[in-house]
Amino acid sequence: MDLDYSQEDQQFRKRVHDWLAENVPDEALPNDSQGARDYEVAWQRTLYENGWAGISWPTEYGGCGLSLVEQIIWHEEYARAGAPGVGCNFVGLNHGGPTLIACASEEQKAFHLPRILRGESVWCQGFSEPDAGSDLANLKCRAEVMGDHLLVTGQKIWTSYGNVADYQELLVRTDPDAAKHGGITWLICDMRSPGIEIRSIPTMVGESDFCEVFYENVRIPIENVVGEINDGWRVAMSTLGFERGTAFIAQQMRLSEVVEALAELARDTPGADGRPAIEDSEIAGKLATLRAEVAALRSMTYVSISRAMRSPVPGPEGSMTKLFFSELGQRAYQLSLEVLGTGKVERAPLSGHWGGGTDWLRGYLGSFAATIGGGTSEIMRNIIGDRVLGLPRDRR
Amino acid sequence: MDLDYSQEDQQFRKRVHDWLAENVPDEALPNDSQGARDYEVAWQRTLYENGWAGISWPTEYGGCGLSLVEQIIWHEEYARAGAPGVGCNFVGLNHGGPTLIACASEEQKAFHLPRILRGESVWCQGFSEPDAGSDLANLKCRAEVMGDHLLVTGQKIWTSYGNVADYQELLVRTDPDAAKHGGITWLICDMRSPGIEIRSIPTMVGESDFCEVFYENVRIPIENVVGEINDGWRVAMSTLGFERGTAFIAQQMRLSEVVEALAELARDTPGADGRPAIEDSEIAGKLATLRAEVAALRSMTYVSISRAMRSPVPGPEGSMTKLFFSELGQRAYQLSLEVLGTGKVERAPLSGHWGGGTDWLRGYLGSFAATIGGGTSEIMRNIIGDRVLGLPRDRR
Amino acid sequence: MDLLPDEEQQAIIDQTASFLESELPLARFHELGGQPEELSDEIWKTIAKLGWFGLGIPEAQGGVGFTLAEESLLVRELGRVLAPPTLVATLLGARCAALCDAVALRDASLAGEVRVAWAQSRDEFSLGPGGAVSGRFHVFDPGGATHLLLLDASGARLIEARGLGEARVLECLDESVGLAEVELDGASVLAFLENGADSIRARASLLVSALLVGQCEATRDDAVAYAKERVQFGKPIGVFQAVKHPCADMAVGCEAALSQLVMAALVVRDGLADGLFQATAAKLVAARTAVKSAERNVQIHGGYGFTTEYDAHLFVKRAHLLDVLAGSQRELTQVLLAEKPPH
Amino acid sequence: MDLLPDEEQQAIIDQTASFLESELPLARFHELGGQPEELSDEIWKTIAKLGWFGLGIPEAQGGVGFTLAEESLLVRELGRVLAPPTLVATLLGARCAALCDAVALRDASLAGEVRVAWAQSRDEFSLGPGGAVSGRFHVFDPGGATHLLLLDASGARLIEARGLGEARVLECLDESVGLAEVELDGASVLAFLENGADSIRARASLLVSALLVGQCEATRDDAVAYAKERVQFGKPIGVFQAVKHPCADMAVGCEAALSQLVMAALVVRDGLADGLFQATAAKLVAARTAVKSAERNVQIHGGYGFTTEYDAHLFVKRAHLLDVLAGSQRELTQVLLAEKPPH
Repeated sequence: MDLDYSQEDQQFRKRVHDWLAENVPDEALPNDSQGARDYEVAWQRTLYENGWAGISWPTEYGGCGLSLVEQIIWHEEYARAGAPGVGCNFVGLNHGGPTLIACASEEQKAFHLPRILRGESVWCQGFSEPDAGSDLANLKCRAEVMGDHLLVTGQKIWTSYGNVADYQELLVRTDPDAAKHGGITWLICDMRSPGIEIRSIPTMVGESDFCEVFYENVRIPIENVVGEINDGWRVAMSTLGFERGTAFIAQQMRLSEVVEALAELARDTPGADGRPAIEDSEIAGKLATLRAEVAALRSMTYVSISRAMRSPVPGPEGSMTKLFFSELGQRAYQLSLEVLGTGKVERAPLSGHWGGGTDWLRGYLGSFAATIGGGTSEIMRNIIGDRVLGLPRDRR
Repeated sequence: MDLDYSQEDQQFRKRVHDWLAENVPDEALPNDSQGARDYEVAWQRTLYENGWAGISWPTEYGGCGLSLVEQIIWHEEYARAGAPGVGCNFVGLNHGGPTLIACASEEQKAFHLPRILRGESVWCQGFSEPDAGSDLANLKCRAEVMGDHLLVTGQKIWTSYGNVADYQELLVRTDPDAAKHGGITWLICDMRSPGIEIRSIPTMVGESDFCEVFYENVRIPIENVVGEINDGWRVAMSTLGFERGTAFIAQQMRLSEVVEALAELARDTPGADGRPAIEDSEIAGKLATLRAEVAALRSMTYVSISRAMRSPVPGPEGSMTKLFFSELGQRAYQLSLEVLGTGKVERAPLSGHWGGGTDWLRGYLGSFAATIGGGTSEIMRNIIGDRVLGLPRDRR
Repeated sequence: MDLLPDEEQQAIIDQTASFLESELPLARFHELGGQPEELSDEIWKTIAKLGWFGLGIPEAQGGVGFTLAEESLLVRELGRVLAPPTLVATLLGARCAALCDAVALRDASLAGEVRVAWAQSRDEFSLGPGGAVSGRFHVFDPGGATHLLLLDASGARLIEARGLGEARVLECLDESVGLAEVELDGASVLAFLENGADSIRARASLLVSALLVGQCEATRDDAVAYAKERVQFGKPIGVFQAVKHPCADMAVGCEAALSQLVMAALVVRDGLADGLFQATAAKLVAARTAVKSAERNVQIHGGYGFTTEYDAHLFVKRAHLLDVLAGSQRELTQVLLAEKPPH
Repeated sequence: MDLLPDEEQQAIIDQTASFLESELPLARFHELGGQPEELSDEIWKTIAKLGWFGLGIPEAQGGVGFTLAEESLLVRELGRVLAPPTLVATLLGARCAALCDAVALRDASLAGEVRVAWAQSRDEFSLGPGGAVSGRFHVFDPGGATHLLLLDASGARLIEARGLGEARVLECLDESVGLAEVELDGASVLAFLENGADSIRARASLLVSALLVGQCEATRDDAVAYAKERVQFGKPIGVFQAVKHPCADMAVGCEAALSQLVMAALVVRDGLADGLFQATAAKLVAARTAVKSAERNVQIHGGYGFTTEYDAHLFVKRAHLLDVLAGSQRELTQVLLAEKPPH
């Protein structure tokens, strides 16, 4: 057990640090979806041009092929530098791209991977449906194979950035008679195909990056099937756990900043008796606990990465980090309302996309997504119970 | 809606108050089981001789036949007077006796009911078994009908006061082939019958009133069957909800005293900074919440009783009071450990049976029983979900 | 001793519920589109005619002659549909005017010509000569407000809402309630009902509790309905204990909060010594339950709970708003520790 | 960067676990019958020979020459079987003696001739001339103790345990640990390891965390094993989410507490600036998890959890005991807010 970094790693850290210090943009993220997309793809282009695109991708596909330790360093420095969030490039870089790398044909890879890295194509996800949320395999969006193309009809939901995406990783049911996890196919869907309609779903925070996507007889060329027809479940699962890798470090470091900002807030906000709220023992106790838990969260991630260094197959332990992280974030924002006291009713003026900063009310409202998206806390507890602890499963 | 008591009720209150003021014993409850039994039956005898035995029992069976409002008054005054807890007379007065009244033959009633009221026979319960806890109907204790008697072989557990009881309300399986809730019979078991072995189960608090009872070919006369053979489930359920009636008021008022004692403790115990613990905002906040919740608990009981005055059939709402009460009690004792701080490691010297007073550590340890005994909190939540809210049940 | 509504009371509940179902159903929030709700003059006058504002005011003083018990039941129905808090402020304002013998103001209130907005002090406010008020306030539902209601431990004050035009308009956590910041500089008080025999402070806490209790019940019902209807893994999600048990906890919370509301209403109405304690306990229990239930209801609704297409988010926002009215949790703590609980 | 044990460390874990399985299995509590556990001289000497007390002491100072990382792993195993806390006090005492060049005391400790008991100040203790200590203390595991270990923010003090004969024997919340109240009146200090470069305070917190982490894991395993084996309603209770989900929360708690323990051990060992912060965070997370998990484990065991026939009650009592050693939660709060967290 050690916390040591090799001399090469330390040099790498310096190189990352210096480059970021010089290149991180000063401009704030625009407030509108299209403006945000432009900003984010421009930043991705900059990363690409400087050799920092696809930091966990293998070099043979144009990525940086960084080791896990180098990835940690990258994400730590990235967060410290206050570099832009991955935003609309998330699915392409962290899910769609890696799936293509794992399962796609050479032609598919050759076409799509460079575009993702260069920030030329933005991807979104088309997995969830109105009746297939926690029960993802229950999906019903239908695709009929018609010779050289598939004809897709149905609906998807919770498609982040669906309104600005170029491509979608789309799960459809190609064999309605097959068992639940069978008969599913993974498609590359061009979001400009005729027959696609996109509708924003307003969230409780007041944002509209979530979309519903409706498909009516959408033609998708047969070449856009990744893997085999009816083998899409395996393809989709090939990157399971990928989201929980090193990319998670940035999110955690942001949460750590949120907690420090909360301590600041508690120093600046008068409590019930006029003294700073942080002198209130209840608030002090909760803040101290949050600080300790954020430290523990970070340690959990380093343990995960240590595991990953020994075994390339991600285990179910990632579910524990996800659950702990999301509930911790909620507790932090709940505490911010306690600190604000009666002031909690007043929203801060809107400024830029919400990035988990010090806009406490939006942060609080936004924190509800954390225990729902990417698998609800209830599903996480099932996975931990079944797969980490080996508890018996209910017959479903 | 009103809080009014009639003139008669107010006179009744005065009569109860005056009698208790004069008759509540000064002596503390002895520390040993037999001594405690002697004390409790003597007190029951005193109640009987003064016309206060079986306050909710109908007069035709020797009870006081009090109205619900009079029962409230009795229990309120009883608690305020610090009168002895019902102790080993609980099952006879509040469960076994009422079941006999509802379902037994006139001979059975004539023999047993007066003995219970006079404190001459102490009853215990024989329902739970090692494999039939939350799943009570899964009971296996076997009784074969052999002409004029039944031969019982098996085991019961969690029999409070089994070590000092004279009779037991005993559920046995008389038809192993019948469906789960069928084939069960309700018996009056003489605890001195040959073939019975009683073993105390030490609890985490250090008490030994819980017993296991083992039966090996115990002969029970056929006249001791209450109701019909194989109809015991109905008999047992006839008093379901009875425990949650007015008798509950005494327990609540005791909890209210516990919370007030806790406030006292917080005034007397120095906190981390030397000031009284109650000036710590976290402790103050929790204490205030407990006080409010104890008030709400009491209000819930009055609402229950108001419901009972309109409909004699107890609904599932009692499960809500039970759940709220038991978890509230646990929170109170958990807070006592917080108030004690590092002092929590030191037990108070043993004095008398634990009665939920200010022996905080025993109170804390004892409070674990509240969310387990009489139906675990998990079972309560199932009942509330299924029967109060009408949520769909899982196929079991 | 009876804590359940009698026939007359049940009729008030039923009539109110049926009026609200047609005039102020929860579904109206879909049309508000995240803007503050302002009741039309027409509906306001109708409400006045229904006698809501004078429900608990003695007949001799122009009211309907019922009591705090009936007011609580009515306001609980308002809570279920997240009716604008200004209705309750106006009800309290009318009482203030009536008991202070501000007859014109009282009559205007009862006639539906007055709208009172909650004013929440941002810090301690100060009193000048003649009791004039200075300080900074959050005003809720400022739209159309003619008066402000200021509550503190000393009692309730009514102030004319001139100068509100210059108020700084803010965005409220709950978008459906208007919010403005108002600076009062020696504003004169039209009526000051001292917190004495009438215990206006306890009444205000109690009526906000009633809003909260209604909301707790609506939240529970929303969660339960969704748990029955939403199917995942081939079953309605209500069969899963991870959903069923939180619903059960909401039900327990409602039972506790409602019971305490009724008890407190009777104790305050009857002028018993523990009125303030009981009303404060009602507020604390209801506010905690409302926030917790609302948060859980979002989680039960999954992704849909996070959108504005379902009602779940409304309960979260309104719960926090009501939490700060008529005594924040920290103020309640102080009252609960200072007052002697009943024995 | 690697937070998992290497081969040598795994060997220490395995050897310790196998020794404890035969010599100090959890089953031993059934024979203790609610009396304080006192280790025999024989087993104490064996433990000394195994090198536990000197594991993290440099070879030059008579120790085994491993580090705090290995000590933490060893102590975590002790935590799993609820080994007497006096073992950890003695380990810390030996370090104290070694680093203060109290050679005789060090050698006696390493040879198993010394037993150090935790002494917890009942209020602030006072220092007299020559650093002599006066004050009232709770002493844990007083049976057979030759010395007392006093910890505060300034460092660690070793005091001879004479006069303990006159101690007032108390009953401990955890019956398996002895407790006495001792009044020190100018007791002289044999060794005072100032809280400086060696950060004895962080080390003590950390090793108590290690006990707690081991205990958290044992509690989780106890709950999971019972949930797999206990059948109700025709199924192992582990299929019910009301049981499965609390088990999952215990697992998450263990993962967090163990990860933080390892991180903190390395940070303290390497003398990094955030050592005290990390060790304090480890203690807070571990103590909270230990208490919560232990309470839930009782509930999962139902009636059996309330008896002394199962182990569930042991975890509850020991969790509260360890909670007060080397920094109560309130003291930890102060440290966590005073120290700068890493960025």
